[in-house]
Amino acid sequence: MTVIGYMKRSALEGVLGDISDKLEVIAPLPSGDKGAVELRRFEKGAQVSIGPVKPMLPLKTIFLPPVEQIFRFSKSENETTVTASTPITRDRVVFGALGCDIAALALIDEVFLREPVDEAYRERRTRTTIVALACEGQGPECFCASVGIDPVRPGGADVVMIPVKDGFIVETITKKGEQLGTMLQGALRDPTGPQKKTARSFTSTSRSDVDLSAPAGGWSAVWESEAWEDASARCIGCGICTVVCPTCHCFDVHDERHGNGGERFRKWDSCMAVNFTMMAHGENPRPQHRARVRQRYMHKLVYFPENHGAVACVGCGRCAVACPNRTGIGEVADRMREREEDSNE
Amino acid sequence: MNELMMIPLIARIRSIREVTFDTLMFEVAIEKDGKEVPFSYLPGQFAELSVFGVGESPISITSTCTRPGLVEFAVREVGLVTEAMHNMRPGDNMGIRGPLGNGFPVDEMKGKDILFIAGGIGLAPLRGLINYVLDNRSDFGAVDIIYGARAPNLLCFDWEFDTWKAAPDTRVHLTIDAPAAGWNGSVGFVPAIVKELALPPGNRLAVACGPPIMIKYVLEDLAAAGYRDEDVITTLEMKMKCGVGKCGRCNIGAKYICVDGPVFRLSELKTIPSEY
Amino acid sequence: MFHAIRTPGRMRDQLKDMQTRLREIAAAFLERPDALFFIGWEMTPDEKETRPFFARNPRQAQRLVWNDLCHPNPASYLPRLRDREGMIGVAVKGCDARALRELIRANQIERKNLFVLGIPCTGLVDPNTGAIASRCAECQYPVDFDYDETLGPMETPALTVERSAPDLDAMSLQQRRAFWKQELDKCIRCDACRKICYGCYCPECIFEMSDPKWATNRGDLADKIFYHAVRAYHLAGRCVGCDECARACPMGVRLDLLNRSLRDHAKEMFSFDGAGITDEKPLLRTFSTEDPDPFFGGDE
Amino acid sequence: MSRVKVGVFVCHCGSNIGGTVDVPDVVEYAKDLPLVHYSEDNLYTCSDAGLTAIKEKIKEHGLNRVVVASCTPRTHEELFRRTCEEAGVNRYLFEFVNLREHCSWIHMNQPQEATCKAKELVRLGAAKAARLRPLEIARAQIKPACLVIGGGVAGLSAAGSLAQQGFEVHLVERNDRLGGLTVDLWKLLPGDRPASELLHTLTARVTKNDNVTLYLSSELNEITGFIGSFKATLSTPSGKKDIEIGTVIVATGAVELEPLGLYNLGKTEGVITQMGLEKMLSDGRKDLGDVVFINCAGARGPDREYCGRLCCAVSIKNARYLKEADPDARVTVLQRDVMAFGTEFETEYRKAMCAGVRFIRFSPDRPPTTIGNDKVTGVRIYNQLTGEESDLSANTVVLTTPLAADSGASDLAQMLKVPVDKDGFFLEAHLKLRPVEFATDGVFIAGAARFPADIGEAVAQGTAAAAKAAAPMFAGEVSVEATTALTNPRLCSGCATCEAVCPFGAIEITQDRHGRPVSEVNAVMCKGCGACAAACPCGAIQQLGFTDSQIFEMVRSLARDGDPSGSEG
Amino acid sequence: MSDFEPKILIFACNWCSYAGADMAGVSRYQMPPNCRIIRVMCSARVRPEQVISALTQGLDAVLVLGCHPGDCHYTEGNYLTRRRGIMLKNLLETMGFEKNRFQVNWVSAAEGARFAQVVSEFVEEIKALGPSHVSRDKDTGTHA
Repeated sequence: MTVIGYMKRSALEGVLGDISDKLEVIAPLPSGDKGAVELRRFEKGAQVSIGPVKPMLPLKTIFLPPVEQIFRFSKSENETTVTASTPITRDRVVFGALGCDIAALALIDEVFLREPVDEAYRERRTRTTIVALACEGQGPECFCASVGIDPVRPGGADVVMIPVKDGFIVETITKKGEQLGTMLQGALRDPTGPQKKTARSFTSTSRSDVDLSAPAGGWSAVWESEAWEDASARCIGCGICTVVCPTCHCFDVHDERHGNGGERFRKWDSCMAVNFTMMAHGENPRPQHRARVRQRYMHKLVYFPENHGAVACVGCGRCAVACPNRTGIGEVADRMREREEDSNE
Repeated sequence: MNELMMIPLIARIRSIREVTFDTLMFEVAIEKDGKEVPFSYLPGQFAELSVFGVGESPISITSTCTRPGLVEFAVREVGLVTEAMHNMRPGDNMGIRGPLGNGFPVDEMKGKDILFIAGGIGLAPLRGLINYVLDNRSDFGAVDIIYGARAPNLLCFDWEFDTWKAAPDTRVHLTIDAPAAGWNGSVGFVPAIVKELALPPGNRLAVACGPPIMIKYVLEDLAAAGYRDEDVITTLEMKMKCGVGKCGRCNIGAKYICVDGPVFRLSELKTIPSEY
Repeated sequence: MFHAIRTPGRMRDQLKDMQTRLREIAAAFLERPDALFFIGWEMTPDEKETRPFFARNPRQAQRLVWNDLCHPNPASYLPRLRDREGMIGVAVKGCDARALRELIRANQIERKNLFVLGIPCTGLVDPNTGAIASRCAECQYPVDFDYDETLGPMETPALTVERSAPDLDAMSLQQRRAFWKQELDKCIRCDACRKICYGCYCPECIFEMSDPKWATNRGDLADKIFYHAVRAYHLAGRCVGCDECARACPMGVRLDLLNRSLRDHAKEMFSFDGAGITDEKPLLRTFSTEDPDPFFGGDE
Repeated sequence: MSRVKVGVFVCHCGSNIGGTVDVPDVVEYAKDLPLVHYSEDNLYTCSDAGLTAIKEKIKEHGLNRVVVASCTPRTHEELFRRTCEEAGVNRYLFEFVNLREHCSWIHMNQPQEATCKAKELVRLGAAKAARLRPLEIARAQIKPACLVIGGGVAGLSAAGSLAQQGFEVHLVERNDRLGGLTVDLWKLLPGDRPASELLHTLTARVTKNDNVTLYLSSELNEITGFIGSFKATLSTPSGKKDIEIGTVIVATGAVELEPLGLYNLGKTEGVITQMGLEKMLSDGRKDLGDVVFINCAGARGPDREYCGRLCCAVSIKNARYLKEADPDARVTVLQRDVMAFGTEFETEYRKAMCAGVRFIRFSPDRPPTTIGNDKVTGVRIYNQLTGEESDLSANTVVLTTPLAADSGASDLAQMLKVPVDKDGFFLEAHLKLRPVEFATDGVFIAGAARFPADIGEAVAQGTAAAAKAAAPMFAGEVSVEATTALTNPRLCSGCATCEAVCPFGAIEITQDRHGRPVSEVNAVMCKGCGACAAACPCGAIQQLGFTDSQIFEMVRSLARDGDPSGSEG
Repeated sequence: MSDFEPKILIFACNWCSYAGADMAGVSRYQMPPNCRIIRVMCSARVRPEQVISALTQGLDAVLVLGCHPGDCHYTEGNYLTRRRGIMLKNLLETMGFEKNRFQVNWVSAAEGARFAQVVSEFVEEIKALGPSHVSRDKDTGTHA
């Protein structure tokens, strides 16, 4: 990890403009008029928004798009030709990625880069350079500290930009990062002593009191507990939590046909959806609403760790912000632990 | 692009044979870039068959890997994709991704007596294994097949029964749920026949596949007859989309039925919640 | 913990003692042996908003709150509970009561299984801006709804709230088209708007259906226009204007404008004065031979 | 059922289609449409040669769906359906594509576009045919018995006519005697014959015929079922009685409007209505003195806009009788217009004038007023012609009021699930085409219950309703097109939208085995209009033969499968 | 937009407007070939969702034809169509569709001339409007 220089905040848009000639640049840009932020393609002249509001749709959006065409097919007589779709056409760089989102990518890699590898996902991952923005805690909902994520120098980032006074200390971490570093040389100046010091001492203030540990007796003990009834009573099953969650990666596959051709595409899906496990002959192993709510939390806090060794939650807090009932994963975990106190009244 | 993940190869239908009024057996040849390619698999594995423009569905491979030639799939018409398959004609082509899933633990089954228990279309995944066992008859002990269906015309693969009966040390017990004209075999539900025969566990493995209600009672009877959980093997039917453990549909407990299964020992099934 | 309410001083005490009586009535109801639970509101963890709460026993009834942030509609949970044995208590303000009347008429819940507590609402507050919520511009109390108990006279409060911009009817076609392109680009088809709506109680929604495959799930503009047009149409004459759909939308898409425009048009063309106001048949379930006929001669 | 094999038969219809549309090109295009196993063209598909060709090809290729692309289904649909049936294909697995009236004849000078349109129409037809399911025609037995509600003139005429045709008739009358309003009338036009004489002949036909079971002082209090098997419960003086019938005739008549307060009726003594006068005349009262009639009392005004049709005739008749009874008495009829139509009433009008009855016109904005508080002494009128007010002396003022709907009509309508109009009269299916029937099958209407009718009309409508009711009862069975509605209980939320929009009351909300409300369609009553299927938000109720997935597939194919003219990409 | 050839869907009710179309055919009224007719038993069978689906899947306009109010073979079908049509027209206009993309009209079985006139005028109107702003090209690439 080598510090390669200091960049003034005002030079950022210019640098991104230059890079966008060679690579596709994606950055957090304002969306709509209510201060929302969205990771979108950076066009020259756009204004990057760096600030407390995190993009509602996480970084996974540019590696696992909401809707993605898998292949196109066309039939003549009875010959069918299948042409796979090309995931991306140009190498890309993502600016302003947050620590929690980058950590989430590592968890999704566990699934999509495992044999048999998802080629489209791998191509997007390898051809994208991630420029992380060290963050000191975006909002009251953040609790990445509680799940052991370093929001300053997140693992998996190629370049880290640490905000100091009115600019950034730029540090390259990986080889890909260094290649990008060469493009940034024009806007970089040697960092001064105090700037390097503030960069080193940069700290994050996210909540560390959110406890996702298992209830007494382990999660299997609460499988039939009435507490699931309470946790799922007010939940309307809309699945926003799975949409905005950086680690959720379930998808659905649809076909479409027009004339003698057509296409297959996949789109995001949610375990909260009524028909998520509905089979063609009408059987649904998870028909009740509370079973689906239970599945969402058990998968993140029990099954994923059992298979991949880490809880599938990076503490970004988006689920609580997006949920119409402001129910977050932390609150449900607490509820499951203290269920004894409520259920015996 | 690897064919397992999302891009299917072409499966050209060579012949279609009627198994029952709502089930057809497709004999397909696998083609890649227009040329036929070999397709190797293990008994109990399945493949994702797709009808281009309609969708995909997981179908167990019912042919036997020890017999060269075409791959066979038995498809019952239950939904949109299977209905579209039933409207296909020889010469048409489907898409195929596979082989997928773990298949039966054939090596551990060597030297053991085997009790096959099947109901209705559940015989499809077992047929491949039965023929595999009969092709390597000496590697295995006694073979008993209990197979039942609602009515005589719903018994699948009836053209195999005679060859099975003729095989050495192999007994076939057919049954139907309710008496029907022209049927003089035994009448009764499959679990009842299992209890009636009461084959001792001893050196025997039980392999069961069929509708969930039948499996529930069969597992109870086997446990009552003293079969250890590791000696009972079954194959699960679950909602699947990708078939390669990524889309999350078939996730029960820490297991992904499409990758960690669909074949499970009863001992493994007891470690995951009963959501299947 | 009592929330600092933004309404003028005099109202603050009124809301406060209504909350106390709400808790007493709920607790009394939960004493009954056949009471399953009482649906009301509780504060969200960050105390900035309220959310639905299912109180199961008199002790939990003390967590129930009533203030000017009680946006959610407790009646929207009732269709799911239709098969439960026992009595369900539900606190309803004016718009919720109108929704409840629509649900009862549509056999989604039986009135005899309900203990309905009417609450005279004096206008809700938008948690982000602190001003009176724009949804209250639609405020109308149902006509002679048989509440089991009320916390006061259930009449429409005299609120002067002008409707939230933009006014679609004042826009030109091109402006409207651009407005919806920009709004629907934000939509990610998470379908929260139909899942929070009390009016969406079909066992299997056409958007979850595979035969016919109405929704193409392509996520392009055409698919979203189809989704939002059909969702709004299904609520024509049944929407009470609670704007929960807009509040639930994570991307802030202005869905309520569609329902509002249909409500205005229903009033203008058929003098239909709103869903759930009276027991009159809903707009699209009946007709009148005197309906206007803008189609004759195709002179439009 | 599956393994769909569609056969497409494109017709030249001589040169009507072949002249503009390149039929062989359409046949070639149809060959590789999805699920089409065979397609051919013939000169005249509806000819014997064409029909036998279809039957042969069905057997030869094992076709189980047939598409005929020729002319309008309205002419030969039945013919082709029978042909399919004879070849062993269910008659509803057949789809018609109109290439003549909807394509070749209207695009005669655009052969290219016509051929392209023909191909696309065939594609839509094949797409729908592939999704058709076999359907069976629903049949219902008709019990040859009829319930006639109301023993007035219309009821008696209907009951008598049915009884004479040998049908079992149950005649229910609320009062303790038959005849309805006519009982209180004195003499009738024409010929001034006493009303009782006419009633005698009508009632004799009923009381003397043992096919008729008569229930006096009885009412219908409940009825369920549909055409052919209605179950009715009557409350009779001797307790409840359940009967089973096939058809129902509503003949409940109407009542004379008594607008209390109008012209001080009910307040001032001496102000009576025409029925009151009829009573006095039949009692032989002579002491009426000078009499003033005020016509259109309570009619043709804001709250009751209709004209009573026969009240003018009544006023003319009674005015003449008064004059003849006491030539010195001054009888004046205050009228807004005299509706004395036809020869019969015109001669009565002239007879009354000759007898000395004076007719004075008044306009509705300056109506006459009665003079005298507790006893009427005269009427002040504003004479339009002379422009001044003047007083007429009158010992009796008679208000000529229209017949109004019976207050019990709306409850009966609710029970029978039939509509009433805004004045409370029963609403017939169609004023000109089906005047004595309701939209709901098996229920008929006669007499003043539909609209004020004089005795002649009541008798005529009674016999008409009897004839209409006799038709299904003679047939003994009614068969219904199978394209009726059907509910899928799994998808139904029980919200009763379908029940609300069904014009025929064919849908009922019942309970499924879990006690959940579910809609259920009565296939016999359902006419197959599909209004319910379009109203149901989630498509739980479908119209067979026009299901959502069939129509959706046609629209999808039209929108997304590209134009057949160019080479298909 | 002289060379733009719109693709128009017409729903015609079996008893009146479909028969009216037949009458137009018998009388050989020439019409532009842009329309495709789908027969339904009553105009009340046409689901508004189907109209919206047609307009968003690439068709340029939809015309629903029924019997004149009062003449419906099923007594009240077209009254329902009228009310639904009014609400749907408003909704489509609110969402940015031109006023005439979706039309309802009444044609009786005897009015062949009127059918030809209504259809020809409708096609001219749509030609003037140009392609639908939502016309999805038949073979779109990936969304991301």
